[in-house]
Amino acid sequence: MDVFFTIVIVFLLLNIAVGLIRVWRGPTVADRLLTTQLFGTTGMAILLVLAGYLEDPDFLNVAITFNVLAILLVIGLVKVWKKKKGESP
Amino acid sequence: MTITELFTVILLVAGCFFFLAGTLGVLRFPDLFTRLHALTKADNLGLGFIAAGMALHIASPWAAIKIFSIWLFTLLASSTSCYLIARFQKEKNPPKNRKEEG
Amino acid sequence: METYQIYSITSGVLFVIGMGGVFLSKHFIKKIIATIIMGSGVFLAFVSFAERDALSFADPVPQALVITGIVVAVASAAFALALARRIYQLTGEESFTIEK
Amino acid sequence: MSVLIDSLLAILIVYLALQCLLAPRLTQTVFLFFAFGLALALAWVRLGAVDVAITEAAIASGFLGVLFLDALRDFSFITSGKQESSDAANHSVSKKKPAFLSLPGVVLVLGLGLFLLITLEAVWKVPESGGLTAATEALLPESGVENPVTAVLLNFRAYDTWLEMGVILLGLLAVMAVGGIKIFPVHRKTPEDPVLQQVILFFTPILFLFGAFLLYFGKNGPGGAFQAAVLWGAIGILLHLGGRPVLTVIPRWLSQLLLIMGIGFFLMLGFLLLAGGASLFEYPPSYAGVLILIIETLAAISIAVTLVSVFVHLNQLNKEESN
Amino acid sequence: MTGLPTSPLPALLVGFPILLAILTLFFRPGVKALVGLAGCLLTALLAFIAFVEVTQRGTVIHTPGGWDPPLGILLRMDALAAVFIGMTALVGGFISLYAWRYLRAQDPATGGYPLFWPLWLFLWAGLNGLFLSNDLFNLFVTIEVISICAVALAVLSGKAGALKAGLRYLLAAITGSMAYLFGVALLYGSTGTLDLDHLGQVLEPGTTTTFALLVVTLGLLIKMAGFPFHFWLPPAHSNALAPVSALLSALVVKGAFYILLRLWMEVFGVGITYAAGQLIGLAGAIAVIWGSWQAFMQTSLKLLVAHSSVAQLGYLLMIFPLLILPPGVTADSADWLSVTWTGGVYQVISHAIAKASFFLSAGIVIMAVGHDRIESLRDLVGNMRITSMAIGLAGVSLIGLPPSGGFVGKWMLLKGILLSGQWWWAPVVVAGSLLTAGYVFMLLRLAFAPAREKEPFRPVPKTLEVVALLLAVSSFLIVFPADYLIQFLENSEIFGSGIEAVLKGGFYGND
Repeated sequence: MDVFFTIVIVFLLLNIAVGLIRVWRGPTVADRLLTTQLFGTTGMAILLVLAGYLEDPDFLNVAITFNVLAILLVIGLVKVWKKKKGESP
Repeated sequence: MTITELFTVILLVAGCFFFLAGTLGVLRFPDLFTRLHALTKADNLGLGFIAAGMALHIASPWAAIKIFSIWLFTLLASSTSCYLIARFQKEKNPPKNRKEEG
Repeated sequence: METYQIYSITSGVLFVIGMGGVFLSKHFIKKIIATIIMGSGVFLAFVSFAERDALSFADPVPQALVITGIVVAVASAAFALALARRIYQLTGEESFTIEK
Repeated sequence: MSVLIDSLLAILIVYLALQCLLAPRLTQTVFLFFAFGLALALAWVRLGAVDVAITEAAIASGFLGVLFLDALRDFSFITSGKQESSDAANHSVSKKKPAFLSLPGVVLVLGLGLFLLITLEAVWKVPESGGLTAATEALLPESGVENPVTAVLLNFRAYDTWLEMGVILLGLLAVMAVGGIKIFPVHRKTPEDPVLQQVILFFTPILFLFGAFLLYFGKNGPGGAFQAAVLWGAIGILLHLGGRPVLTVIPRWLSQLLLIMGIGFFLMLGFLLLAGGASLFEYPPSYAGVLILIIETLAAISIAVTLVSVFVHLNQLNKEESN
Repeated sequence: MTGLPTSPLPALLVGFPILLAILTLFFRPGVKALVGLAGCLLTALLAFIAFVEVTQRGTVIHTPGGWDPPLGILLRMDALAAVFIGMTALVGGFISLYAWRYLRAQDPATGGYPLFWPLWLFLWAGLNGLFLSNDLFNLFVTIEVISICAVALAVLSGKAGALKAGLRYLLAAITGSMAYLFGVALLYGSTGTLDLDHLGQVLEPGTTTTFALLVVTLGLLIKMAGFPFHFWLPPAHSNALAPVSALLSALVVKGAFYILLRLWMEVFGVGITYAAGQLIGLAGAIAVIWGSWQAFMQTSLKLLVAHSSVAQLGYLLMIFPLLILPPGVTADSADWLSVTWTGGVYQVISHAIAKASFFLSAGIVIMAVGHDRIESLRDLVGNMRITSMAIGLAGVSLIGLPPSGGFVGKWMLLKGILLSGQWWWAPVVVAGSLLTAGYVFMLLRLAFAPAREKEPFRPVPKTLEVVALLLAVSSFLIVFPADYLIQFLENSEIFGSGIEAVLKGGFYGND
């Protein structure tokens, strides 16, 4: 089972790495912003699998912390976006 | 291999498949909006499968609640940020179907 | 190669990247982030040694030090950010001007 | 096999750190910084440091991330959708003439490369020591808590932690010293959009409960005052962003009391112990557990209020809004 | 560390100022200054009591939490710590008095920069904590407390120039702390201890030790504005309010020097080579010449004084090469060791007092004439007798003319240089003094020169002038207890392991 989990984690990490090619190539800024998106979801998946792999459910708390604070970041982003929308054409 | 483990493996593999699909979409799709679509939908589904698999593996109700809430929160955060990125892009650079080079 | 060695090597790389970033980046925000990266390198070194010295649990002393260190680094970064924003508010400058 | 995980993760961390500093746009830098924080948290988890991972997620990535995001309202945001547009690039490493191609730049980069080699050799050759694991393990039963990290933070090295609370308070004082700040903002006149309000209302109890969970289980499992404080602080920040600046509701003396409660109680306890002939922070063993829990609770409230105040103050340092 | 008497004083020296700092937060601005001043004077009194305690009982220790090192933290007040704490109390007490009057005069509307008081009390606690700490990581926390307070105080005026200088200072300080902490991480990784005494015993020579020594020294050099890293100091010190400038150059930079001295003497016995010592000495020598020359070239009064700080800090770096025995010299014949390091400590004290007085006087002059061009000193003697006297006396102490405190410090340094046979440092000391004489006499010449145009000197509170003068006079008065102080330092068992390392020939390191 451990070997299987390891393969899954490596696969997910490779997923991120391959996804980063898009971030690197662009072409638009928004494409680059996808990093966070990619990392957010895949990172959570990795954390979940790691929690099982290391047999320690405490790791779930890390994922929850990230998650609940992600909302803070998203709302912060809304604010930034609103502000900038108001001033730039 | 017990039956639980079998299910875990199946669920995780399914999750990985969706993650792969999402990543391929991000790489191959022609413009931002389709890429966003691939990333958000496929990855969240993939996460759902992986969450289910891990909930089965850890097999404690407390952990299952946590895992479920992790999935829920990720859905919320990623859909909101997907929406924001899309809206941002739409303001700056409206979609011109399949014209942008990749 | 042991697990901890991979991360302690990474810690060295991060430390140098951060240090270079503080000197070479121009924008205030980047300089501040560079200090955080430098700090992350330092903390990674501590925690990698904690993993190496694990018995029934990983060495808690470096972990505690790192928690303290992260908080201290964040407090300094917040202060630096306040300074940077205030400078921008007053003068519109986003980086140190070339002449000292 | 697990070497593969670690190497991949390590490469990812280094790549993100580099990209973070080299990205031509500030927005990218900040977003890559979140990604960097997440990757780092994965590394902490791999190293078995759950407490550190939660702290990283909460304080370094969450709180600091929000501060950086908020700072994006200043400075140059993305002004066009095109890739290397000219205007935002003049304050970062632009494609045309990178800073590291000038002569001093070359010397600096070469010097850094050399420094990197020396660093790596030194890090590679660190001798084995055994650390303080055994010492902690032996004394853990006397500390009053079960989580060894909490035991070190709040008992064995309580003096450091107490000073650290001072540093957080100082962070706020320092931010206030920068100037340009009206003490507390008033309520916004225009209400924020309803969706945002709903999200905030939904998350407030979750943040509170999860913070309390981390605080209480910090005694036995990972988590503790600092992590809980960020989650509680997040409530205040959310409400502030939603147009409800909570700190104005509280009378001034009370908010000041909340600010200093943690460090103040800790110190008064220390002085009491000192007066009783013990050392500073030398808790009577039978009360250690209870005292640590009280200290952590008060500290978490204090730190939460401090973090909210720091955010509120920084939030006001905005060029356009002040004019 | 068993056997040494314990005392609650070390804990009080850190706890008490912080208690007062958080108390001051509750008061309205005007009252805050009074409470803050009272707190500062009480803290100074406490420091004085602690100093007397050490002279009576010898080294005292305190273990917060009751846990012995290496798991716990040890606070140790030995003669060196006591002398530094005493110095902080003396200079800090005078500066507090000055600040109380000065800030009220500068900014009557808001009650005189009310944030000054909590920040300064926190800074004081941080300094005391640093001098007392015997733990590598605790030292990091204290230097962070000090840096944040120092930068916050430096930007208190809120002007754009001060803010920019402050950000530069803060970034340099964070970089320095992180470099220091990286060294600490490697030391902990290789020895499993953070306690200085313990570390001095178990540290083995090797690549890691040498590198840790390098980054720790680098970090501390950045913090104390050692030669290649001095760039942040002049703008930060010259843009701050006068009492803050005095605090920054008299006390704050000395904190990093104190750690450097402690670490090189106590811990790094095995890692230091002769060449490393020469290198750091060279940095000091360049700082002395370059800083003095820059000071000589300045046209603004506060920048002049700030550059002079760079130079005076250079002298402190020059004691390090002397503490390392050259190859082939046995420790028995190294009779210059104690004269060198006690001379260094003496130089720290006399510079702290003289520089504080200098900055305070500069603040008075600027207050009186409204700008800080050096030309403003014209006809100072005719208008402000007390301040001109303070500038003169402080200047003489900075140059190192007898019978000032600066003379004793520099003379001891010179004696150490000549006894050690490292004669090549001697011309630097002399040249530095000559250059210092150059700019001090330039100022004095202007002070005696008749006024060119009638620039009115606005009246300045007498308290300010008296405080500056008292400090200047103290820089001469400290000559009288010099013998006693030096004996106090020499007789105490500080640097036990360091001296032992010398006796074992360990200071050669691995060559």
